[in-house]
Amino acid sequence: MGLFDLALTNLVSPPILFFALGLVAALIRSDLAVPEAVAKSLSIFLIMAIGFKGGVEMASASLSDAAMAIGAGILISFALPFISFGLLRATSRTGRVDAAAIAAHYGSISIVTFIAASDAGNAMGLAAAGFMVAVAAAMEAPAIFSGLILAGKQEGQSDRELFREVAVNGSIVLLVGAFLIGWATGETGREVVEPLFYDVFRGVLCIFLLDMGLVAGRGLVRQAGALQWPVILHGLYMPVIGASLGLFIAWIIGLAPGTGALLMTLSASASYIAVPAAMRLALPKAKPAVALTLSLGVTFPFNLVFGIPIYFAIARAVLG
Amino acid sequence: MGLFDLALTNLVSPPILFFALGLVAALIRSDLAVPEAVAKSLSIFLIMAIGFKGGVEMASASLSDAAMAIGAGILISFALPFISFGLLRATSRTGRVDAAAIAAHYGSISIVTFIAASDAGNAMGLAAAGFMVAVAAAMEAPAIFSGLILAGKQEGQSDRELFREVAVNGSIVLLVGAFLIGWATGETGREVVEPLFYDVFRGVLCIFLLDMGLVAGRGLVRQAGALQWPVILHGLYMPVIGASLGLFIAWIIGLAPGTGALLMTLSASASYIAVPAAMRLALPKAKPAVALTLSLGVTFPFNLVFGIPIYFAIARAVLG
Amino acid sequence: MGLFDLALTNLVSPPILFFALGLVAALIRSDLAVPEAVAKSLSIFLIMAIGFKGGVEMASASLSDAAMAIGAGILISFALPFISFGLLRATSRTGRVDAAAIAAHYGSISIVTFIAASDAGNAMGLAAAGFMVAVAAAMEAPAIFSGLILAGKQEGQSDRELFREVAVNGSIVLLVGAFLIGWATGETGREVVEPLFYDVFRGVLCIFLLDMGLVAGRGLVRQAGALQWPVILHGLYMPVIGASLGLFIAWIIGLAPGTGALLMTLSASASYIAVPAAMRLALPKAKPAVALTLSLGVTFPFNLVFGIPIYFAIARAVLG
Amino acid sequence: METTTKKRLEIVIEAPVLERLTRKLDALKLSGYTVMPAVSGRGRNGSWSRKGEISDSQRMFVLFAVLDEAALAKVLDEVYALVSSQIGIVTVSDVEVVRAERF
Amino acid sequence: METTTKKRLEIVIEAPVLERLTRKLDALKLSGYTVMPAVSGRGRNGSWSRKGEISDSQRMFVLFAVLDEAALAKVLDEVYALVSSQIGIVTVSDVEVVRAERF
Amino acid sequence: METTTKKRLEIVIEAPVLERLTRKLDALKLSGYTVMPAVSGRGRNGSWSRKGEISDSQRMFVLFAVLDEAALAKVLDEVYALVSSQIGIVTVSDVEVVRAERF
Ligand SMILES: Nc1ncnc2c1ncn2[C@@H]1O[C@H](COP(=O)(O)O)[C@@H](O)[C@H]1O
Ligand SMILES: Nc1ncnc2c1ncn2[C@@H]1O[C@H](COP(=O)(O)O)[C@@H](O)[C@H]1O
Ligand SMILES: Nc1ncnc2c1ncn2[C@@H]1O[C@H](COP(=O)(O)O)[C@@H](O)[C@H]1O
Ligand code: NA
Ligand code: NA
Ligand code: NA
Repeated sequence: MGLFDLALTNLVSPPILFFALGLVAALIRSDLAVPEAVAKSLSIFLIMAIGFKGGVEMASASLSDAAMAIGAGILISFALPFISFGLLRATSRTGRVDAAAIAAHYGSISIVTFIAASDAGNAMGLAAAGFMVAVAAAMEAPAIFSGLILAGKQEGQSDRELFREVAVNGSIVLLVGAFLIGWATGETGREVVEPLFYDVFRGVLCIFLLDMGLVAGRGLVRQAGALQWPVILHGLYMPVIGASLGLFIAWIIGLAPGTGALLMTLSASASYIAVPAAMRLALPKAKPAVALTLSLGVTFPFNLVFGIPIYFAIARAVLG
Repeated sequence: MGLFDLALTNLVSPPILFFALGLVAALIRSDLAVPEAVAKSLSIFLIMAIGFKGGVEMASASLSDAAMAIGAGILISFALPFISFGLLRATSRTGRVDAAAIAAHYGSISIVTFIAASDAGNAMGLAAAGFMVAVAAAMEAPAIFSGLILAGKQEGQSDRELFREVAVNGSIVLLVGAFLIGWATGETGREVVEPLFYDVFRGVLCIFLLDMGLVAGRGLVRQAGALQWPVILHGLYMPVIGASLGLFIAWIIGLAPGTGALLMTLSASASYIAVPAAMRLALPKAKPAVALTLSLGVTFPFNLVFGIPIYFAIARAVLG
Repeated sequence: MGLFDLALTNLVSPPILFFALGLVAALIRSDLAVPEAVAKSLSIFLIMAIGFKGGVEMASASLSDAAMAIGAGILISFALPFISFGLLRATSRTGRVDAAAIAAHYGSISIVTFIAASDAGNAMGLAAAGFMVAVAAAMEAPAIFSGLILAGKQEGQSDRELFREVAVNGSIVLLVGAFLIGWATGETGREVVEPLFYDVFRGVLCIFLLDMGLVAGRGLVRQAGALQWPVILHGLYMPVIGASLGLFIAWIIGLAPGTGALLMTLSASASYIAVPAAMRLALPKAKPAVALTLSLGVTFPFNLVFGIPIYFAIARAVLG
Repeated sequence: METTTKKRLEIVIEAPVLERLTRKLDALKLSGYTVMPAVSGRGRNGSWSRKGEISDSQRMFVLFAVLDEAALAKVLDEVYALVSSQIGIVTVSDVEVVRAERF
Repeated sequence: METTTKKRLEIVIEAPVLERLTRKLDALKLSGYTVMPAVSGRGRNGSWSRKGEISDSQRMFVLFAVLDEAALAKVLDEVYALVSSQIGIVTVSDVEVVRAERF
Repeated sequence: METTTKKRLEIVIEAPVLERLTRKLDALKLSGYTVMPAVSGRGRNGSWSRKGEISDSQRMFVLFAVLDEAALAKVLDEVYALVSSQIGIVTVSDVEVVRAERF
């Protein structure tokens, strides 16, 4: 199956089409909305399931590979903000603190993008190693600290408190916890949750992506004016830069295609949950709307629709 | 299976019994309640699933039949309010604006009644054509405009704005969108969502109908006094009139029994989501409680428990 | 399989591990949380499913056994508070009204503990009689009245009103209603809801227990200081006393091992939904935090993790 | 636009008692009231939070009612009699309304 | 800390009209507003409750806006024109703010 | 029923900072406070809405605390120091309470 077919298969899959439906509904200002409490719970379910599945697959994984991939992920998450910051400052009139905040978003990851990519990978028969879940968890936080370095010392800011709040962030704790539970219970545990965590999973992903489309679209509608072109472009070329760095590292440490494609996706994705909240605490002067709209309204759709199939195609060609 | 058996089978099916349980719980003033956010999300799920399934079945449908059925549906939705209005004014002391508002409810449709009917039809081996989903979507709005005509010009009312708000109504957008996605992805897409949209569907319908019973019952308890007998009767004979008109049209355009039964059900059902909201904007002087209690507390239970099996039995006899 | 293996199998099952994950997340003060609306709905779903399943199994149950077990349950629920009250007053400095309120919690039951026990029983091949669902429902309320007796007359309290509010309590109505629906529809009804009420059930239980762990843990963190040691110990030995009484009665009326283990579990469990609410109405002077923290933070985890496997092992040895 | 002064009664009350309170307000023939949810708080009885709770026994609602000064005294007596023995607080403030006869 | 007196406009409005109301407030160039959910209530149009509702047509939201006395008159006229024909109420009260220029 | 005048401090604050705020209030030994959810709003930092949001970073909560005039000055200073650098507003108004010693 060539790149074009891959892209097409990805485009006409229900999850992507429901995301598009959400986008369209928001742009035509429909009042369609998944209640917040349920949207949050769907993401909890998806994180639980993806974490658990990753853990189950650890039975057939090498711990040294896992350790190496986790190390690589931390490195990427820490490094990307410096690239993002440099490019933003060079190409746009974004202030230092705002640029640092945006940069932190691009170093960190989007767990939903990761889930969609794993799902697409399985559909293409390019399953990834279970430890990529641990890599995803490990890549959430480091970028935040790069962001703080780039912003420079802020008065009245307590880093100790911040570290704690980020480390025990709900999605990290759940992802790691579910991963360990899947690892501990293996196939026996898998049988218990198979119908919900495996069979129903993709249908739930459709509903969740419908909501993501609605939220991303509403963000775009609300902020349309606020984003200057150099910043919008940043949201489009940063994933490409991230994916390239991810590919390079995957090639160095010798990851398999499916696994490498996920590392590319993680590097290409930008945070819109953990980092925005952390930035409000660490860099209150940074305008939250810009970074969030860029990450959720520009980069997320780009990765979901175009990025993922391309990353898999390239990973297969280069790492296959 | 005779009409009586049909009715019985329908009566002792879990979805109907859970609806009855909800009704009883509300009438004995139990505090049982499905949280609003989840109730809304269940309806989103049911609409997504029913829309998607209809789309998948379009593979085996004739577009000209679809077009004709949609046209017929629009006609019925537009016509019924005039009948409802005339009868209400003739038999009760309901004011002009209130009568117009109630009439609009009866021209439009109840998507949950439609879903319950499709489910019952499948259970009886009388599956309907996929395009009935499009018919359902097409029948939601026309009645609103008949209602406005019947109410006469209201000062300070912007019809343009109203048209937009109704057209992009969440449930219409979702129903049509899911329908198109099912149509576009067909059997391949069906496999992705089968466990959730097909297997789990009927169980979710049970939970949702439990909530519908609770809401309908609470409405009755709250409004018991407010409804005069001629109005309550209206809520009982309008579905019969609607179903008859639906049957007549179905016979003219030659719909199959299962498909015709759904057209009867749509015509017999009354709106309690799209229309009430539109009436608050278009006819603020109309008392919302009366129309809503009538549609949700009288007509909905009547259709769900007695109407649906009868419509299917008659459709089979007349259109079979 | 010996007691130790049983305990181990129970400990490393996904439901228990997700509960533990929730506890840990709360203790390390993670912001992980299942939205309230969804947590409530999951409990509604679990109660619906467990009630329905019990009803379906009534086909193969003896009504006289059922009647006897229900009578026994009512007796236990009524008796336990007197034991709890006496021990509390003797061992701690808890005031009369507070002790009466706590005692009522221990006479009543925890439906989630019951659900987890049924699930564990099925996993061990020790399924219970369907009527245990009716026993669970019957055991919720009697303890409340023992509590009122123990507290002595309170001024300005209307018992009649209270009786009504407890009798139509949401979870009782739903449990009994779903039980009757399962009984009425039997195998035909079972087919309708099988994928949701049976297959997906255990996965949902995992999500729900994750939330229970979070709530129990947060309660402990908040109330840590408020609980004196004699009271904490009460939360640990009361389940043992309750289970023993349950075992004795089960032996007298000759219940099968799986059924008897559930009666032990019900007797050992303490309420944290129906009773706390009733106590706020009946004994407003009683401090709610203590009883709730004890029941949810001490007794619930004890039963879930250690109690259940032990009760089943003993029931098998004594009643087998 | 000409306005009249009314009283705004605000009650924070624990969930299990809410229905009794509203029944009492109905009996007192109040022109109306609105109930709003609260998510967390702290008082003499310690702190509480809705996070993931499945029981309503430990939560608060905020009810406010705009009413006429004349009616206040009686309402306040009755309401206070109920709330004081429960978990919650009662406050009163001044508000201006446009159509006085409505309240 | 030195404070200035402003007006707090509080509007209880039925959900279907909320968007029109906020659009009007945006047009009036208000410095800001906050919308809060209500779960149940009673008024001339009878009582309502969110319990298990799936339709938004029968619910209320509570919107409040802190604004300058000077702006009040005009805002009140426009808001009242909209709300009076709908289900809802409007009240005004005094509040103190720290940074006056913000409102 | 005889009442006493107290101050009602109302704070609209962005979610990520709520916990820091309540910790500060606890440290200030306030007699109590209540936190309520908001669903949408607009301010200098633009408009926001909860519709379908999964992140809490862009939402507001409304916290109010009834306290004694004597305590107000200090509390206002500390609270304002925190809120002013964040997204949110602070207002103060007068309320009457029945049992003065409680607040
Ligand atoms: N006097 C009042 N105090 C507080 N809220 C009120 C009052 N009157 C009406 N409301 C609220 O406004 C809604 C609509 O009021 P109405 O238009 O009178 O039916 C009611 O359902 C209440 O939620
Ligand atoms: N004048 C106002 N009246 C009521 N709420 C306001 C006002 N200004 C701001 N807010 C609320 O406080 C939030 C943050 O305000 P700001 O810091 O100005 O962006 C807004 O999103 C509103 O929810
Ligand atoms: N001073 C206060 N200001 C605002 N809310 C309060 C105050 N005191 C108590 N509350 C609220 O009322 C609830 C019960 O208060 P209490 O009866 O003192 O425990 C608390 O949990 C708070 O939500
Ligand atoms: Na990244
Ligand atoms: Na109709
Ligand atoms: Na017990």
